[in-house]
Formats: sequence, C-alpha cells, structure tokens
Amino acid sequence: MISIAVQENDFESGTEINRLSAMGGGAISSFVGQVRGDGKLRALELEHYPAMTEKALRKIAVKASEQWALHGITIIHRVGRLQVGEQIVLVCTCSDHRQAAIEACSYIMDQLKTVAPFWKKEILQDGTENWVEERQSDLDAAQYWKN
Amino acid sequence: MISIAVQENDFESGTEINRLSAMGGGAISSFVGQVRGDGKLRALELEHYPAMTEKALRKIAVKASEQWALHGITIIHRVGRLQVGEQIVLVCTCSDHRQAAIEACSYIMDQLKTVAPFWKKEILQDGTENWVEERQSDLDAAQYWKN
Amino acid sequence: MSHQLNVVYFSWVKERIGRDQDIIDCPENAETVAQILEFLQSKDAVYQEVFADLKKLRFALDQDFVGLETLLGSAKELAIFPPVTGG
Amino acid sequence: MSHQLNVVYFSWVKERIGRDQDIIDCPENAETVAQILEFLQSKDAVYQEVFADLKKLRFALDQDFVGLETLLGSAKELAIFPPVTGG
Repeated sequence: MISIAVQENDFESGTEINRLSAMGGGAISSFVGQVRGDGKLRALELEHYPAMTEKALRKIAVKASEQWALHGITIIHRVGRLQVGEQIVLVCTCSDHRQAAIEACSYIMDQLKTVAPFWKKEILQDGTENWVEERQSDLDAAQYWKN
Repeated sequence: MISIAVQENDFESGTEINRLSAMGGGAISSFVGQVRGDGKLRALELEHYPAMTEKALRKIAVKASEQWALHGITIIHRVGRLQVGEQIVLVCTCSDHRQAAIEACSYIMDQLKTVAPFWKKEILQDGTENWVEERQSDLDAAQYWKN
Repeated sequence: MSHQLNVVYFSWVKERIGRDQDIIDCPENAETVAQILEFLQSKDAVYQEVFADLKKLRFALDQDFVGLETLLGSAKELAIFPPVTGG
Repeated sequence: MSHQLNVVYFSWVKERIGRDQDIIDCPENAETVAQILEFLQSKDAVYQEVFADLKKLRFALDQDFVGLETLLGSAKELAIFPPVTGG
C-alpha cells in the first residue's frame, strides 16, 4: 500500500509509523528530515511542481516496491514556508525483514533528493534569499543504487 | 546523547523521534520491530539478563557514536510477554546527514540482534512453547560491519 | 495546424523570467526540447540569458524528466527548472 | 582462600537446569570458563547433559561476552546461555 502526501501542514511521525506497523510486517523503518539551523538560517521556502510531484513520488515508491518485499510505503513532503526545526519530509517503509525496510527507506530518500520536483530557497536571518544548489553527495547517493 | 531503556511498558515512536529531532540535527532515522504474526504465533516471551542488558546496549551505542557523527541515539527494548502486533524494539538516531543517521540505525539493530542479552520464546496458539534459535542472516548482518 | 505548448517555470528560472508560464505556438521546425529553447531565446533577451547555461537546467515533458534531444511529440506541457533540491 | 562465583543461567539453559543460578566455590585448579563447566559437569548428570554441546552455548564474565578459554581472574559472575535472539 503506497501512500503519498504533499502538504503544507505538519505531520506526526508516530501516527504514520503506527499506521504502517498495523500491517503486521514486523519491521518498520522511517526517516524524518527537518530544517537544520546553522545560526544564519531563518526559514526555508519549499516550492514544487504540483502537476508532477505526486506522480514523481509515486514512481519512486513503485520502484522501491519492485525491489524489496514491502507491506507499505508512506511518503509525506511538506511545501511552503518552514521555520528552522520544522519537519520537511517523512519516508516510512514496512516489511517482514529489517534490511528490506531500511534499504527501501534509504533508497526512497536518495531518489527523492534527485528526481522529485521540489526546490528549496533559504531565507537567512539578515533577509537575503538563496536558492539551494544540488549537492554532489546527493547525486552520488542516488547513483549508488544503479550499480 | 545516548538514551537506553529496557522496559515492560510500550513506547511511542513519535515521542522518541520528536525528542531526538529537538536536537536539531536535521536527519532522524528510526527502526521499530514488532511481534510478527504468522497465524500460529500467539505471543512472545522476552527474557533478558538484567545486570548485563543496559551495559551491552550502551556499548553498542557508544561504538555507533564513534563511527558516525550523531547528535543522539535512543534504544528502547521491551521485555516480558508481548502479543502479536506489539512493538518490541525501537532504535532512533539523529545526525546532520541522512546517510550517517540511517547507517548508524542499521548498525545498532544488527549489533543488538547478536550481542544484546535477550532471548525470545514463542508461545503458539496451541500452547506449545519454543525458544527461538539464532539466525544465520543476523550473524551475517553483524559481520558486514566488520569488513 | 499549430501545436500549442504550455511552458512552465520553477525556482530561479521562474523568478528571472518574471512569470510562471508561457503558452506558445510551437514553430513548425521545433521538434525537440532544445529547439523550443532556441525558439524562446530568439524571441527575447531575458530567455537568452536565463537559458544560456543549459547544464544548470532540467526539463520535464508532460511531467516526466527528459533530455534536450527528446522529441516533443504531442506533449502539452514543458517544464524548465534547475536541479531539484527537496527532501 | 576459595573464590566464590555466581553462575547464572538464561533461556533454555535455566529451564533445563531448573534454577536461575548457583553460587559455587571455585576449585583451586579451575582457571578458565571451560574448567568451571567441567567442574559443574563432574558434579551432576543434569549439567553434564545441558553443557554437552558447547557450540550451543555462550558465556559472559562479569557481564561481558567471553570465550571458553578466558581466565576467570577475580570475576564474580559467570553467565551461561544460548545465542541471543532479541531485537
């Protein structure tokens, strides 16, 4: 069961984990990304491509479910303005086996970072704004799964 | 910050994730193991070696914090009688980087399966009881981190 | 018959162009993504500057990632944006 | 002076022996974990049977995993149990 949500509202990781664990697989892996403060950052503005976002996330989830035996996949990605410390993304996977759950969760995050149409703009304490640039480490991580 | 708990009571994965995410690392990985039903199983009885358990879990957490840059590690393991579907274990890690958080979480689970003094007894629907035997796949998983 | 294409922009591409989409009539000889970019650049100095470094851009045709040489076919929407940075 | 050792059992080792610990006076010539096992086996047919296949057992001395040839030293507690199966 694949569940995808793109929303402005916050989410409760515990609620999502409990929903997947109710499927009885026994192994639930999850990842939460949040806005990390470095002293200079005030907030992030998350833009996306509404017509494409859910399609792209679903494609990633389907690929994961073809590679690992999963009972369920949940992806929630927030958009709009997010303050330092707020949650951005949740990926949660449920399987009979912990390696499958953990690897699928890691795979989905790596793909999401490189093929889901989201763009982050940093709003700094001094008011300046910068579009975040892609990172080589994210490209390398996504590449790993192709080998 | 390492937090270890061995307890009969259930836990709330969301509460534990939120506690670690409050440290501001930005990347929070977690794993939940639960009693998986196969139709024949009624419950598990989790025994442990109280004088050693926390020491063994803390040693695993310290080793993880030496290998990855982590802001926090939480390990909760339940003991006593657990019905099908109940949660057994939670591992949660927080880092600045998602790969570090995910790998450390995976490492801790693999170590926990092989060097933490817990023993599972299966209580089947028909009343028979079996001590669970160690699995080669768990030994292989723990071995992986030594290479 | 002229083929209408909705060209949508995101992130700094949208900011620099100053709007989030253009509805264009594809010229007869524009068969690929690259040729649409050339067409837009020929019309306007802003496009010329924003699309100057193609390595900094990514493209999606009807909401699927494509390369510069992909044929437009009967696609209705071309999206132009920088590399994604979500998650 | 005789060295007292608390020998604790878990899982099916505890069930087969029928209790969760023994407090024993180590014999003078028992210096390793293996020698304590031999000493216990020599005392009782139940120990002899439960400890018959050493490959199925694991050991901890003062709450640290050890091998059969580890020296007892001044350890106060020896634990004998099957491979762990938590998580």
